[in-house]
Amino acid sequence: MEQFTGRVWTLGDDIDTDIIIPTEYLALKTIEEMKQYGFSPLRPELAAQIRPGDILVAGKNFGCGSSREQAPEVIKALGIRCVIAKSFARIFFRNAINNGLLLIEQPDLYDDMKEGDTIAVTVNQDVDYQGKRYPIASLPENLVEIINAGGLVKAMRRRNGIG
Amino acid sequence: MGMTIAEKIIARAAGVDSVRAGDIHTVNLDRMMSNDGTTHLTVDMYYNKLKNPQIADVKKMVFIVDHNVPSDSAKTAGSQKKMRDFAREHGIDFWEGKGVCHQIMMEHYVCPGELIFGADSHTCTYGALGAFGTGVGCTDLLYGMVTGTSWVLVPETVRFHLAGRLPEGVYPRDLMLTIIGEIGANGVNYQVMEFDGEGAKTLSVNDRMVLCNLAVEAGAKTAIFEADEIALEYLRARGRKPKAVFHSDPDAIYAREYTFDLSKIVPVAAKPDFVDAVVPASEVCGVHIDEAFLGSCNNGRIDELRVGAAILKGRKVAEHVRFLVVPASREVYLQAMEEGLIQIFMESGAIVMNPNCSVCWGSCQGVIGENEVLISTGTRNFKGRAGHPSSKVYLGSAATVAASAVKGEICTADML
Amino acid sequence: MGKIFKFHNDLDTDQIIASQYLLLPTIDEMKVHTFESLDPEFPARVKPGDYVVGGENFGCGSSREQAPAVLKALGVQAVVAKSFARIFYRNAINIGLPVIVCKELPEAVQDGEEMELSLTEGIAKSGGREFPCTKLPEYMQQILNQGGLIASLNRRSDF
Amino acid sequence: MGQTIIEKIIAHNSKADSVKPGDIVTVNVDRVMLDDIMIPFIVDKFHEMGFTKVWDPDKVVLIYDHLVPASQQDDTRHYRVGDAFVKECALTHVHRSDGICHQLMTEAGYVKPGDVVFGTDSHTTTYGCVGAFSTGIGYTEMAAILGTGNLWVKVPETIRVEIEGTLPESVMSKDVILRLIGDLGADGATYRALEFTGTAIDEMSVASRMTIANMAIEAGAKCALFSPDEKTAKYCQTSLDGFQKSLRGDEDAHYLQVITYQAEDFVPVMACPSQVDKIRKVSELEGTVIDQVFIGSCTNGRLEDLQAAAKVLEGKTVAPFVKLIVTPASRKVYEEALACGALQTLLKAGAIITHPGCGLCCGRTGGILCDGERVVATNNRNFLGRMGTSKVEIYLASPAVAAACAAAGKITARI
Repeated sequence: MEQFTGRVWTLGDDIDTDIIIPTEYLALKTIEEMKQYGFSPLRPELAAQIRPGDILVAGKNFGCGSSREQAPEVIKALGIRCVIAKSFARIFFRNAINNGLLLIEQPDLYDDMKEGDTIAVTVNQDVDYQGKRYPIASLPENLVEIINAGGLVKAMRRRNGIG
Repeated sequence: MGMTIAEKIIARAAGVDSVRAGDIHTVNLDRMMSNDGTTHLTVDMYYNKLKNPQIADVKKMVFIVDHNVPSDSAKTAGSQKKMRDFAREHGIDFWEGKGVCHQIMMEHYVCPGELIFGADSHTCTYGALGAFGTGVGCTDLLYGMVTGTSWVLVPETVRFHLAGRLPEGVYPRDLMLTIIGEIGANGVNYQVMEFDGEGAKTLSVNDRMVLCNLAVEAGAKTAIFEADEIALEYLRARGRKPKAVFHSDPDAIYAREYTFDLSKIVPVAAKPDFVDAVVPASEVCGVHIDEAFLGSCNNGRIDELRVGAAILKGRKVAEHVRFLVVPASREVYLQAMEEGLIQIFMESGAIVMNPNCSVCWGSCQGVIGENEVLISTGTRNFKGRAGHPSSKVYLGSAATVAASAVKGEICTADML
Repeated sequence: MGKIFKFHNDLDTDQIIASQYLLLPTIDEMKVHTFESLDPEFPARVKPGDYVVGGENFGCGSSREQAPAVLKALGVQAVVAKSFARIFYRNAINIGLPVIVCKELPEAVQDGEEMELSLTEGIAKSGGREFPCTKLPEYMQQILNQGGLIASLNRRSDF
Repeated sequence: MGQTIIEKIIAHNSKADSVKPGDIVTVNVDRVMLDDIMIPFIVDKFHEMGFTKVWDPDKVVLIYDHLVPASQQDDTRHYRVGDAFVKECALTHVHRSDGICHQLMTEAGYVKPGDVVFGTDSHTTTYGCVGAFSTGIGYTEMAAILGTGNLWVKVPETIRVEIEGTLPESVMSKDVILRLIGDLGADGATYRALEFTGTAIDEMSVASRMTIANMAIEAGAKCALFSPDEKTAKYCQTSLDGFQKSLRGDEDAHYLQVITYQAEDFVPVMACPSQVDKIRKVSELEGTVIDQVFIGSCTNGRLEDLQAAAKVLEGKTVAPFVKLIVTPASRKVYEEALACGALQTLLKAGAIITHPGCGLCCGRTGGILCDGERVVATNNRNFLGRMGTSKVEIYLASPAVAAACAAAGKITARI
């Protein structure tokens, strides 16, 4: 079972896609140019503080709002290992999976979580926070297939007989 | 010793009997206009740089938001808010989104004989009504606002004698571009262009605005027509009275004189990147365009919209072309709606925008991208003026611009 | 002594500072975009005391006072040109940026060379040569001497 | 066992007798909508996936709307990328300056009742107004559809919303959907389909239904569905076939939840900063000073919206120092509003009327605000920073309320 640990940044309920990456920056040419503006309406300093391997923990309805796939891409480009939230908005969820960004639904962790602390994640099993274990569910099979392929682009490349 | 119209206006404003070119005088300003291009800086200086902030006469002040409207960023909005709050606090006439500043000034304020400072170079437009309007920076504007006065170096006057009448399909814009092409981008630097002759009598106030507006592109301090019956009628229709109607004396001194025969003018275009790079429009036909612009303080009035609509009627804008139509003011926009012109533009596939400066000043709405080409009725075609530094701007008449929008490349109206 | 940054004839205000930056809140935020279309490195390379040299009709175009203001904010000592466009000239003096008409110097010097300028003598020196400059009318010289129009206004007792 | 509308559409599309919530089904896509913000990313992914042609060019619609007119030089790059893709894949349905994508998809006849449609914009839920299953997806999935013509979906559970009676005169369908979002919460319908019925819904124009379907996403819904009726048929310029006529929720269908409203109970409401589900009665906010009003967007930029605003502003003027920005949803809406005089009325009142497009709603131009400013807007989102800095306060309202606020210079329920 895949395991990893990471430092946690906490965000609240209803973190919308305009917060994750404002429309103003959507027409920048690359995700690399965009990522510095990640979360800027809410926490302008956050993007610069995030280090590869860090984990986001949030409340309910993470990623609500627009269908902009730049949102999960920016989070991934910032080096976030996974996002754990009470619940995710639908389009964001699909987009994240398609880009190979791991999302985990967990109803209780957020309420107990303190920013800056470290957690240990065992995929499809649980999250360990200061010795307390928070169970997490397995992903549906069709999504596992996409993730195992390394995201939708790679799955399509395989379908088309390349890469 | 005789004086020109410009000299008489300055003498009146200076409270002296006569002035001569080269004199420096302190003058009372009749009115001052400031737009969102610089007013935020003026306001900052007012609060932070003045020992005794005060306004000599708020009734002389007009603030107009026209350059970036509606706002394109929080910083723009912040600068405009500063201006709006200042106007509200001090009781200054404030216009926002109602049109390009010079058009609003002409529709609502300018009177013959006035000396007007505007924090915009195209303030020279007001000469169409026999006023002395000239562009200044925000420091001059602030000084004027605080003291009600300013200093002027009396400019020499250059006389442009207009003969004959423009042929069908040739417009005042072709005439003025031709003049600038001939005398050069600094051909009348520090000087006043005075237009007279029987050709001048064939021109409406709208036409005169087209000429005066572009005077700064030849370096002029201002341009001026005598306030004749045509000008006074324009004024009467708007319920205003002249401050003073001046005529140039027969023995007034002119630095130079030119004569232009209007009947000889042909459709012209200014090539990138200078307003004086003027050639017959036929020479640039065939140049591929990405965008066409009909509007601006130079060419966004009902006359030009009529010319454009007549060409667009029953035709479609070329698929790859963005054709921006931007009425110069709300009054123009409403009239164009009532005359059915806007409907024609919309049916043709044009982009009809709210009255503003649009792509003429290269920020906000309608800017062009890398290597793109624009044909424009705007005021300038400087390098990168309309957007990306690698983009190109050609200037032409409303007819040439509208025809080019249809064809997808530069062409004159007779080629459709 | 300062370094020369040389520009062409008919240099317009859009090149000095482009429209899209004019509504930024302060001159300091604008100045990093000075000459962006012609020489994007200019704001980083120019040092206080350097000179901008132009040809004919320097500063033609709009009345944007941001144009001389960004040059001054970057520490440009003076602008020397064969001739100036009217509004730029007036704006520069109003904010206390010396603008010097000198017919010969712009032809005789190259970009990157050193020069120095004596405002009181009306003489520019570069490469061992001296170039006479046109003196300002006294009225304008006074404004300049007082540090610009606002400074002169603040010295007046009636305002 | 009866079926809900969404179950009927997915079953019909996948040629199954029936489907049930939770089933994962691959659907054949009837139409896709690509917008200008996303097009460079779609094209990149499409090529990266190794596709060389679009499965069916006739089923692809490309619309430039967020970036029209261009407010930044680089915006034009999106046109160039889009135009090149049009050429490469021989696309024929392209709109470069005709208005907002969601308005055009139904207005220009690209979506019919019962269709399955995906778009690269979250408000793709709008087409449920004509009984189509439509929802927003990301650009990677869009690229995959362009290559394959299909997509997997999980059949959602359905929440049924019944509204009986007649809405008060001061209430528009915007007030209905805002109230519903407030009651459900911003994630109250996540992964679910919303289905609307009742006499008040029957009475609504297609345009009013669009407002509701458009904002379903703000409660997290996957889609929102209205049964096609004669109004729908007329709007879509079609006659309904047997399948389309069958698109009503069956009596014995399984609903996760049924929410019932009495139409007479609705009042004008607003969504307060900065959550769409923070709903208050307008009367409770009376007197709050505002700086700007925006009437437009795919939510509320249609003819009936402009007419409602014009009716309120007839003979009045916008309050001093307040800006009213009106952005019609499409070229056709603009032309109709011009023909009926609504535009002139708004212009005379002092409105700034822009070219049709997304305008301020997408937060790139069209009236961006700054710290400390407050705006009443008819669009769909009031998120933090959506229209400028995070210190801008956005109140969402109906066009009638928005117009009244513009005239008063403050929030008012007195329409």
